[in-house]
Parts: sequence; structure tokens; C-alpha cells
Amino acid sequence: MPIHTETRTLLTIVTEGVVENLLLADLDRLGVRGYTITNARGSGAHGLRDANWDAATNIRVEIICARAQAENLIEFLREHYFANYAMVTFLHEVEVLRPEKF
Amino acid sequence: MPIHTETRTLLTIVTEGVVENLLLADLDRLGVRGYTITNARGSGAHGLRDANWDAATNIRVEIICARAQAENLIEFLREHYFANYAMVTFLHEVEVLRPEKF
Amino acid sequence: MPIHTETRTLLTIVTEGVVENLLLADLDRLGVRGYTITNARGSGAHGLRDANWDAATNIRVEIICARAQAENLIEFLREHYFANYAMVTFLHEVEVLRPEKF
Amino acid sequence: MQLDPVILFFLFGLAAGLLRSELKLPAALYDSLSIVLLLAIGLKGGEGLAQQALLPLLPQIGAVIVLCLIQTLLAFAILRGPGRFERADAAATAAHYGSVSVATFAVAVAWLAARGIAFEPQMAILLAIMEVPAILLGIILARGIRRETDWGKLGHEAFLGKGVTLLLGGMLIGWIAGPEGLAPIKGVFFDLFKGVLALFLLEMGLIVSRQMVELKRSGPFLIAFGLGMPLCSALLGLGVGTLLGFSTGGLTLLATLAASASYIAVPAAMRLAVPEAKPAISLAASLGVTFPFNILAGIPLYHWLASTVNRG
Amino acid sequence: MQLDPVILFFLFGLAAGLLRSELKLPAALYDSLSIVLLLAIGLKGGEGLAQQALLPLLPQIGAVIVLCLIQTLLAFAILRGPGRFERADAAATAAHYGSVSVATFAVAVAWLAARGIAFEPQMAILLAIMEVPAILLGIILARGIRRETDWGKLGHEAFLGKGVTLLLGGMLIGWIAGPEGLAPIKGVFFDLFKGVLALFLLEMGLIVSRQMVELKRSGPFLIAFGLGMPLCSALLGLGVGTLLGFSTGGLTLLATLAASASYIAVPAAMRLAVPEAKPAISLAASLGVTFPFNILAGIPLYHWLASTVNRG
Amino acid sequence: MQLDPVILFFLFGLAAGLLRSELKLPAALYDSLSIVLLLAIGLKGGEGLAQQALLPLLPQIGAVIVLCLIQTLLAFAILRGPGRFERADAAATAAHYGSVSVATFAVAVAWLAARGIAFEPQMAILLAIMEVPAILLGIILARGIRRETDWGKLGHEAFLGKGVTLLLGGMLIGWIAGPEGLAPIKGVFFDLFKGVLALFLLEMGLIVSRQMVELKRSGPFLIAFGLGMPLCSALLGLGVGTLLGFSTGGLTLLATLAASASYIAVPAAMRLAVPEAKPAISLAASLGVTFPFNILAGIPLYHWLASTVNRG
Ligand SMILES: Nc1ncnc2c1ncn2[C@@H]1O[C@H](COP(=O)(O)O)[C@@H](O)[C@H]1O
Ligand SMILES: Nc1ncnc2c1ncn2[C@@H]1O[C@H](COP(=O)(O)O)[C@@H](O)[C@H]1O
Ligand SMILES: Nc1ncnc2c1ncn2[C@@H]1O[C@H](COP(=O)(O)O)[C@@H](O)[C@H]1O
Ligand code: NA
Ligand code: NA
Ligand code: NA
Repeated sequence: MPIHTETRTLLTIVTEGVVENLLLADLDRLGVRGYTITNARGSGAHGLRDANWDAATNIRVEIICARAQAENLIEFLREHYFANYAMVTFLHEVEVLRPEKF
Repeated sequence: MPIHTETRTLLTIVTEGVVENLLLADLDRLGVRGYTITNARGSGAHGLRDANWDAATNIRVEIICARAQAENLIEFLREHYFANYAMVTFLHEVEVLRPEKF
Repeated sequence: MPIHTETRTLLTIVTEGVVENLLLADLDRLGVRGYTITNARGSGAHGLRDANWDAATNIRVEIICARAQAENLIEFLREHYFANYAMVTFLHEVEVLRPEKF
Repeated sequence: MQLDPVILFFLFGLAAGLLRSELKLPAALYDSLSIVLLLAIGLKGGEGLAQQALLPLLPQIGAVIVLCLIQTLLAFAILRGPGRFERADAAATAAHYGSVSVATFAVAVAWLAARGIAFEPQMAILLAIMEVPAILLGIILARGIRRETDWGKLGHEAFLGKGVTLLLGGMLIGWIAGPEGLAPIKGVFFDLFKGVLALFLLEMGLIVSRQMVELKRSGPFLIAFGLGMPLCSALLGLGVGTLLGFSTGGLTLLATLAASASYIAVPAAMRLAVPEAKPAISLAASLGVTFPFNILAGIPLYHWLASTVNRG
Repeated sequence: MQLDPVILFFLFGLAAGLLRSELKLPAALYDSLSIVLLLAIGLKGGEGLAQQALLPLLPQIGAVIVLCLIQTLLAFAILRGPGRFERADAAATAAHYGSVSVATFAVAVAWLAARGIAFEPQMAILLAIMEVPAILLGIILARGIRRETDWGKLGHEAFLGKGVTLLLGGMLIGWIAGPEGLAPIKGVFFDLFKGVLALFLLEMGLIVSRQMVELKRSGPFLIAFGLGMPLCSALLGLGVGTLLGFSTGGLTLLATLAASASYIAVPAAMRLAVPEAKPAISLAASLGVTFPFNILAGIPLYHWLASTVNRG
Repeated sequence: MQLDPVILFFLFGLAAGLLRSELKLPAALYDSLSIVLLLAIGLKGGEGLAQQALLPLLPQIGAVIVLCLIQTLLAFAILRGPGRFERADAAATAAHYGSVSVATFAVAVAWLAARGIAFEPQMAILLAIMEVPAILLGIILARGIRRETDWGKLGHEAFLGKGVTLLLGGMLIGWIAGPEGLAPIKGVFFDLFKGVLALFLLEMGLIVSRQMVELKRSGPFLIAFGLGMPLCSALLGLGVGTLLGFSTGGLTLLATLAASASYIAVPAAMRLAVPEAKPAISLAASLGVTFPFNILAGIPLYHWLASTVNRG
């Protein structure tokens, strides 16, 4: 018996650790119901962020939601975060169980 | 020369840190040959799990395997974990190198 | 208004923590413009790597880039890392914002 | 009355948490502090045991096991009966109260030390022993004695959990090394004890502050239980301690141990063995009510009761 | 002249970083050390305050707030005028210099202690107070007084950041507990102070070494600013301290506080409130130039100035 | 004979690991402890060097480099010949044995201190020096002297690895600051030394217990090598030390250094430079056999040999 899954969008945001609280408050206001965060380090257009001290930490935030909401979130990030923060966002479709959770 | 890849399923499980040993024993019994774990925090239906102390940590487990096995694992998780633990699972297809590893 | 995204390849490498500096130097030489690293633990053909001490740590490296470059990188890893290091690599397509970053 | 500075650290952490300060202690620091505390308590106990016969301990061990089981049953009855909790929640919470809190014990030890009150060295052994029985009984209360329960594995986990391992290991080292053997490591384990405890309680304050939200949701019954249960348990502890002929210091500690509720070993064990129990309930009571009550008001009260009993 | 060993640890970290050694301190260790330092400074200050009247502090608090605001405005004027910095960068960097560095303060305290020079206990309070005003003024300088700025939230963050919380909490504990109350926790917070500071400065050296790259890019103006600004600020601090009638030790510390530039609280606040400011600029100046200058040359200089003033 | 408590901590960790206890030390704690130990050893050595001429050290440095190279070659010959190991595995394992273990050295220092036996202060320098040559020789043994090997980078890594950096940095600080300069940081680095070592060895016990599985797989030859090689090396070390005219304490330490096998710096270096070598083999021998043998039986034995030699 094949399991039942539905498709949702997984939005991943890699950004500076310092914005965590601000970003989570924004996500909350935009109706996000769940997210997962891991500590990260990395490199990109804003240079090396090797997590060697507070100002150089990254976080990696994952949000599973409907496609429309993911686009909403991205629109918001583009407006409020893209210009001034080290940030990379990407998305792809995933199959979820218990679709009512997302 | 294009590289040779094959398709496998990547199953991601986000759940409470406290179940790590139990879950790994179960995965082992179900024939999982490899997995990757990162420490995580997050929020969802079971509230905020901000990893501020032992009872509030999350883990993020990734398992690359054949589609059939991923469905098997999900079936098992649904039966034994879904009801009582903070847990989110999702899957998507990935291309792997050295397919004999998975 | 739907957001504008482009497709890139996300290459994920899970390998031993001890090679981090070596690997980053190699990626740099191969023209990688950005990456994200998280600390990880896991299990696979090289046995349990539970991060309980330095020799047993894993890292999880993500690189978003053009398909061709991802294949290049894999070719390089296959030649220089696959035989002797605990390593798993996989890839899948993702939609990115600001495609000029990748 | 002068407040002990370690209590002030707890209150500071609590206030910082309630005011939503950004103060956080690194998880590794909290972990490290708890390892040093557990080892220090074990070493101190073992050092004392090295100077006395061990055989008389056996009946004491038996007595405290019975004490723990009675407490667990009592808590279960209260939570199931008047509390109308679901079976799993009542069993899991009862297990918390039948077990003990090392942090509470450490505060009581510091309280006694500050007043120069001696106590029996075997209290560290009893502390280690008292962590375990309520876990096993709690599981039985939740699910009955079933075939598929893997008691071997459960016992292994209960006895080889971090807390019990460190206490027993420390005790063994202290017992073998004796006072002169321990002298060169006194710096870390004894001289820094109170400072380490202070930092540890700062984090405890932060953790407790996070339970307050849950507490509001759970309502007055859980608060009443979190205050009343330690009082009953303390009386039981005093009774058992009197039967065992403990000194006033020993009585105070045994009452404190009985009154204390676990918030580390038991939650983890229950999460795995009785997953349908809601951990938020047990922790709100044990961390949000009983822990602060014990260290702020309970310990002096139990000591007063112990002196009364021993004078009587 | 004999170099203090804590300074040697800083130089060692700096050298290790510049030589690209693989030396790294775990983030949790650095965090833990800074928590102990902040608490120790607070406890020590509170212990002193317990022995004196608090009312005379009010005008001192007012005076240092004014001092911080003047410093911020001065720095902003220099950076905008001759420096030709963009408004946001100038405002954010000015806020760093109008605020203070706890590490610099700790080195100055150790420097005075090694020479047996006493100072007013309220310096710890002034340290906590001086962290905040420049943050708020920096934001106003960057964006004007706008409707949509959430000042409540900003104030909350400024006053309940980790540093201020630990300093004020430690002070309160020290004030309530007093010298005898603190005696049992002296081991961790006072006896180990200099060793903890040494390890902390080792990591500071590593962090500073990473700023050197950025510094090369920013050019001579930023270096000149990083050297000149603390000198101006120190003179302002000496002036205010003289008006307040401080002892030579107190004058030295106030000059050091004024001369010091924040590298923890302010960068984090500016990153959120003035995101268009480039953090690399402020940090290169504050960490790459001003911090080493202050601990290597500034503190003895400020002390010499303070003694001259107080003799004059 | 009385067992040192730090050894008891090691045995405790070993037992906890073998019994599959859930005991774990946070990685950051282990890291922090090792940083403090390395700095303390360096500081102590530098403090001693401050009181003597440095020129006579040059021949000693030359002698221990030769000692390390001989040990490496001997180990390689044994592993390739009778052991029938593959070239890469033999070379990598030989490099472990040609290098040194700081933890073993620290235990020996504590052992001598507990017995009031003095030793030459330069042992800390020799320790730092002896970490390196076997790494370079091991690489040559594995792959010959090839064009593409980046010796500059390898040398950089060998000399600027964490261990060597901290030892040399600590020594330099101790040398500049001298005994009075170090007095205020004695609290962290000297008074807590043995307690820090005890906690460190607890984690070492846990780590060693994990090697036992591998050891079973590798069979008796590796165990025999892990016991015999340190004995040969200790004799070589005694010989060199006698030629250099060392005191009994110095002889004991040099024999211990020679007998000890690396388990941090060398594994990491070999993993990168000789990736085809299987790390499990080298670590099973060095951590699973040689380390416990040295701290449990080797050190007293080497001291006995050293006293015999020096009396003879
Ligand atoms: N091409 C990339 N692939 C994966 N992660 C990236 C990439 N570029 C940037 N990142 C991550 O995103 C963070 C911010 O990127 P940036 O804004 O480009 O500096 C970096 O610190 C990396 O962690
Ligand atoms: N929509 C979501 N997107 C990403 N992660 C989620 C989401 N919902 C929940 N999670 C993660 O899964 C954990 C358990 O989820 P839950 O069972 O819904 O409480 C949370 O603590 C989060 O880390
Ligand atoms: N099937 C798998 N799924 C997810 N991660 C894996 C899998 N196999 C191996 N890994 C990860 O890759 C690392 C190296 O794998 P290996 O080379 O197979 O030992 C392991 O330590 C795991 O973290
Ligand atoms: Na109890
Ligand atoms: Na300033
Ligand atoms: Na050796």
C-alpha cells in the first residue's frame, strides 16, 4: 500500500545569526506555522562567515508551507532583508505526510 | 562527459532530541544503512522547541534510500512516533553518486 | 505576481570534519562562489561517526551552483576523495532567487 | 534572615527569564557545571564512606527504595483521583515526584555547610539510589506489566544514565582515594563547589522562568500539587530518616530528597517509555513549582522540622 | 616596564591568528568566560556599593550619560565630515565609540589591582549604564526620529541585552549578599578572575587578528580615527570624572570606559536597527585599532593623565 | 600502592564507556580542558626556562629530534616486516609512535609532582618539538619524497597546529612573565591543574573505551605492538636522556614522552597527508593499548628504570 503524501514547498533561508529573533518575529507575523533552524557557517557575496565569533555566525532556516505562502515570504524577505543582510534563499517541492500540518 | 547518477529518495525527519537513540535503533532494525544527523531547533504544532535545554532540543535526520524503503520507514514512524512525539517528515528525490551505497 | 526564480543545482556533501579546510581550499580553486556548512554526525559504510570526539565528526556542505559546475565538483571529489574518506554526495534541482549570485 | 548567594543567582535567572532578557548560558556550560556538581557530590560522599563500615547501609538503601515507591504511589493516587489526570500523565508525573533532584540536594548541602551542620556521608549513595525506583514504578503504573516492555533495557538506562553514573563513579573514586588522595583535585571539585552551583542555579532560574507560561495554562490544581506533594514527601522522608536514626543534617537531607522532584532523568525516561504522557505537565509542576518552593522555603522548613524531631 | 600576563595572552592570540595557526577556542568557552567576567565585575561592584550611600550616584549617572552622548556626536561629526562616511556607517560607528567595552574595562581593573590602586565601586554601574545611550542616539543619527521605529522594543533590547543583564544582576547579588555572603563563591568569581581574563584575551587576540584584513582595506583614515577618537574620549572622561571628584583609580577607569569602543552589544543592535551600515567598518576600527591600543598603551597613559590631574 | 585519583577518573570513564553508560562530556568541555592543560604545561615550562641559559638547549633539541626519527623508523620496520601492514598504514601508525601524547606527559608530570620529584623545565619545549618530526617522516615513508607534496603547507600545519601553538605560546608567556608575573593567573593554570586533568582523563577513558571494539578486530599483533613499542621507545628515551645528563625526573619524562604515542595531532595530519591509511588501526593501538598502558604501568616503570640508571 503506497503511503499518501501531498506536495508542499520547502523554503530554505541561509542568513546571519544576528537576525534570528527579528526574522522569527516576521515569519510569525506572516503566518508561518512551523520552521526548523540549524546553526551554520559559510561563504558568499558577503565574504567568509566562519562562525568563529558572534558576528560571523549563520543560521539555516527551513520552512515547509504552501507554494503561495513561500512566495509571500520570499517577497517579504526581498523587500526587508535582501539588500542589507548576507542571505541566500532557495526552494524546492517536497512530499509531506500529514499535510494538514503545513 | 556527464556524470552517472541514479535517483534515490531523501527522507528527512525532524523530531525531539530525546528520541535519538530509540529512533536510531529502530532505523537499524528496519535495515537503514546510513543516515546523517544535525542538531536543530524549531517550532510547530508541539510549540517552540528552542534547544535551550535538554528537553527542548530537536534533531534533523536525513536518510537516503530506495523509495520503497523510505515508504516503509514512514509507515513505521506513523505507527510508533507520529501520535506522541513532535515530528515532521518529508521526502524528495535526489540524484546520488555510487548508487550501490544506498 | 509570481516571483521570478531560476533553477540551479544544490550539491550536498557529507564527509569527515577533518577534511574541512582541505575541501574548502579545493572548492575555492574550482571556482565555487558560496557554500554553507553545518556540523553533523552519522553512519554509513565507514561505520558510526557520532561526533563524540574530533576524529569522528562529520560536516554537511551545501553548494548551490550551475549544473555543469556541480558535475565538475563531483568529478573532482570522485577522483580525490571518494576512495579514502567517508563521503556521501547527492544533488537535486532547486529554484533560486537572485540567480546572478550562483 | 540572610539569603544564600546561590539562591540569589536562581532568583536573578528567574527574573531575567521573566523579563525576557536575552541572557542565555551555553548548553555546554550548563552540562559541564552539572557534571562537576555530580562528581563533587559523589567524591565528597565517597570520601566520607571511606571512614566507616558499609554493611549498615543495606537496610538504609532498602528503606529509601520503599520511601520512593510510597511517594510515587501517593502522587499517582492524588493525580488520578482528585486531579482527574489521564493515566499516563498521572503515572509520569508521579515518577517525577518519586525520584529526586540533584540540584535541590546540592542547594541543601550548601545550606547545611554554610551553617556548619554535619550529615551522614552516605546521603550521596541514597541520592543515586533514589533516582531509579520511581522510573520503573511509573512505567508500570502507566502501562501495567506487559510482555513487550524491555525491562533489561529500561534498567540499563535507569542505572547507567548520566546522573547515576557520575554519582556512583565519583563515590567510588572518593572511596578509593580517600581524603589525602583527593587533596590535589580539591581545587576544582570542592573549593569551586559553591561558585559552580551559583552559575548552575542561574541557568535553572532561566529554565524555570520558561515553565511559567505552561503553569498558567495548567491551572491551580497543578500548583497546589506542586506545593503539597513535597510537604507530604518531606514528612515521609523525616519518618524514614528517624527510623534510621539519622542526625539532624541527615534528616534534613533525606526530607529534602523526598520532597524534591526530578527534572532531568525522569522526564527523559518517561518521554521514551510513556510517550503518550505530556511532558509539559510534569515539568511545569516539578520545575515551575516544586523546585523553587524547595530551595526558597522548603529546605529551611525541613531543617526546622528535623531539629524538632531530633530534639523531641 | 613589566607586561601584564593577560596582555601577553592577548598578544599571543593576535600572533597565532596572524600566523594562521589552527588555534581556536570553542565558542561555548568564550561565551562562558565572558559570563563569568561580567558577573565578577558586577559582584565586585555590588559588594562595594553595599558599603555606601546610593543617592550620590544619581548625578554621576546623569553625567556619564551626557558623556556618552557627546562622544557619539563627536565621533559622528568626525566620520561624516573629514571621514566622508555614509550617514548609516558614520552613525553606527559613532555608536560603537559612544558605548563601552567590558573587556577593556576588565583589563584596566586588573591593571589597577596589580598596582594596588583603589577605585570607586560604582564604576561597574557606570559601565552598565554607559553601554546603552549611544545605541539609541546612533539609531536616531542614522534614521532620524521616525514614527515606525519601535523604541519600546529597542529600549528593551538595549537594557536587557546579555551584558547589561549580567552586570546589573551581579551587582544586585553583590549588593544584597555583601562581602561575607560572597565569600563562599569567591573561588570562581574573584580568585580565578585574572586567569579567566587571560583566556578571554587569548580569544580576543584571535578575533582581532581577523580584523586586520579588513583594516588594510579601509585605509589610513579609519586607523587614525581608531587612535585619535579614544584619546579625545579619554580626555572628555577625565574632565567628567574630575567634576565628579573621582579618585585617581576612578578617573583612570572612567577615562578608559570613555576611550573604549563596544564590539559586542552595539554591533548586534546596529545590525538590526541600521542594517544598511556595514559592520566590517565599525568592527575594524573598534576591534582592530581601538581595543589593542587601549589595552596596550591607553590604560597606562590614562592613568598617568589621571594622576597628573589629581595632583594638579 | 596508592592509585592517583586522576588515574581513577580514567578508569571510571573507561568502565562507563564499556558498560555503555549514557555519560558524555560536551565536546566544548573536552576542548577547553585540553587548552588549559596545554597552556599550563607551557607556562610552567616557560617559568622555569626564565631562570636558566637557553643555549644548552640546542643540542637537546637536536637529540630529541633524532630520537623521534629513530622511533618512527623502528616502528615502521616492525609494522612493515613482522606486522605485514600495508605501506600507508605502517607509515601512519609509525608516525603516531614517533610523536608524543600530551595527556600522557601531563599524567607523568602529576605523578612526579605527587612524589615531589623535580625535573628540567625544558621538558615542555621538548614535548612541543617532539610532536612534529614524526609527522613529516611518516609522510615521506608513506609516499616517498614527491614533487607535488606541499612541504611548506605541511610544515605550517605541523608547527601551527593547536597543540604546538599553545605549548609554545604558553612557554613564551611564562618565560616573559616569570614567576611573579604568573602569580595572579596561578589560580586557573596551576591550582586547578590536577582537577582539570582528572576531568580530561574521564573523557579519555570514554574515548579509549570506544577503541576496544576496533582492537578486537585488529587482533593480537596490534596489541603486542602497542605494548612492546613504548617499552623500546622508553629505553631509547632513557639512553638519550642519560647522554644529555638529565635528572631522574627529566629521564622519567623523556622516557614517557618517547613511549607515548600521539592521538590528536598525528591522526589529523595523516588523515590529510596519507588518506589511504586506515585511521582505525593507528588509533586502536595508540589510544586503545599504549595510552592506558603508559599511564597505568609505564610511568612508574620508566621512573624505576630512570632511578636505576641514575644511581648506576
Ligand atoms: N552558492 C551558495 N551555496 C550555498 N550556500 C551559499 C551560497 N552562497 C551563499 N551561501 C550561504 O549564504 C550566506 C549568505 O550569502 P551571501 O549573502 O552571498 O554572503 C553565506 O554565508 C553562505 O552560508
Ligand atoms: N512547517 C514546518 N516547516 C519546517 N519545520 C517544521 C515545520 N513544522 C514543524 N517543523 C519542525 O518539526 C518539529 C516538530 O514539529 P511539530 O510536531 O509540528 O511540533 C518542530 O519543532 C520543527 O523543528
Ligand atoms: N544512506 C545515507 N543517508 C544519509 N546519510 C548518509 C548515508 N550514508 C552515509 N551517510 C552520511 O555520510 C557519511 C559518510 O558515509 P560513508 O562514506 O558511507 O561512511 C556518514 O557518516 C553519514 O553521515
Ligand atoms: Na521525591
Ligand atoms: Na566609549
Ligand atoms: Na613516542
